[in-house]
Amino acid sequence: MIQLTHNPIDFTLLTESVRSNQAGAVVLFLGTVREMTEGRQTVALDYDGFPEMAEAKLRELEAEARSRWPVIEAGIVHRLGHLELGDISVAVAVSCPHRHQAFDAGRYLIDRLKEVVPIWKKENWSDGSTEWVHPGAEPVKSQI
Amino acid sequence: MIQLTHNPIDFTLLTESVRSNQAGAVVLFLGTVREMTEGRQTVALDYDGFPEMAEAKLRELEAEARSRWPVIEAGIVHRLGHLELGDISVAVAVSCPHRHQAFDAGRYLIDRLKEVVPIWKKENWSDGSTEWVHPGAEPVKSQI
Amino acid sequence: MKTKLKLFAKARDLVGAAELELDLPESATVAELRTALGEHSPALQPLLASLLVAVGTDYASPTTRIGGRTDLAVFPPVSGG
Amino acid sequence: MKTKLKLFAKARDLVGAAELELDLPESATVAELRTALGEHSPALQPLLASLLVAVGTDYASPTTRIGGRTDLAVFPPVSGG
Repeated sequence: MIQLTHNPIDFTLLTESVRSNQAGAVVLFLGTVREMTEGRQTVALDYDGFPEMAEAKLRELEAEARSRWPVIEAGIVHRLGHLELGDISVAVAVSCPHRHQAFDAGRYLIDRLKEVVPIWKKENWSDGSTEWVHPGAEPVKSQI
Repeated sequence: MIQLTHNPIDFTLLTESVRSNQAGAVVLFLGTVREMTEGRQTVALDYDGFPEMAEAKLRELEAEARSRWPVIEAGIVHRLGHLELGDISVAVAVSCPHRHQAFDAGRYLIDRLKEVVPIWKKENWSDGSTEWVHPGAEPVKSQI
Repeated sequence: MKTKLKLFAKARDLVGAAELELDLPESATVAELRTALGEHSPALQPLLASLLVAVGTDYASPTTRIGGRTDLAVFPPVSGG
Repeated sequence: MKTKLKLFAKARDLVGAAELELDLPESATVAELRTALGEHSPALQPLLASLLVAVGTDYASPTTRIGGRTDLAVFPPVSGG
């Protein structure tokens, strides 16, 4: 299951979709909206994405993981739009015969997702300002 | 949530129990009953445990994980009794501010669980034989 | 040649548009697109060096010819997850 | 002294009982318990070297005195997960 959605992520459904009699291990990763980042308080996040390319890249990442580990099933769902504190922004689920494979493949998928999948988040800080998060780009605060 | 249970494990409940606004990452690990092990076919597993000590050791493991990573919440549930193919035997959930902490803490908990928690599984092979799994002990097949 | 591109995230906000049309030679590469973007929208200057360019659903390489294409996308470093 | 212990998994099956009472000197350690177990239940011999001993809810160390205790447990290497 590769999906971008504006609705809350159903991690139970995603996890069930990767379970298999061939797998001894399932790893689920959830990214959730954290309140504090380096001493600053977030009240919400807005996620923007380039859906066609994001889905294509997620499929490539699944293929990469399958080429490296004996993945039985894998699924990635990323949410877009306005998220409140504690909401799930991304869910990655993977099943493998053995646990270290599942941990490695799951970590690989979320690490690579953060590097290559065209999705961006905008911080809504508690002081009322907003700020796109663009790692490595010169910080320019915008008030929108 | 530290628990031994004879009932099916509700991983949704466990995962929800570790979610927090202070966490940016949740990792859930599920151990599930795999059909094939080194070419042999399993039809079911029976888990035996020493409940008082197992629960004490699980609490110690949670404390160990908390001393090594900034764990927000952690939970471990292990099932005992008769499990069919695909059933969940163990669930470990952990939340941390950042994802690599959650992956490392989750992997540590399941790795250590397999080393020190007094729970044992008995294979029910497809040829009708049964066999306790005791890593490192001399293999003696029993027909029970 | 007419070259069409989508903009995302802060690049879209700074330009003030989700899509843009530039006139580029057919042989234009990412470097020339960057220059043209900076001239068209000076507000993009601080972001220019870090902007990524996609052709279709793939990242463009420095030698990819992009002049005249209509399936380009330009955006700053990603931050999903 | 009367020393009581629980047995689990294959150790329980080989002994044919979930609990056992042995007579051990107060100074007895894990090594002496092993010997006494092997004498009491010869079927345990193949497993004897790998058996683990717990006192209460903690693993016994080689020097833990276990004679006379009633909260012992003896079991083969664990395989949960």
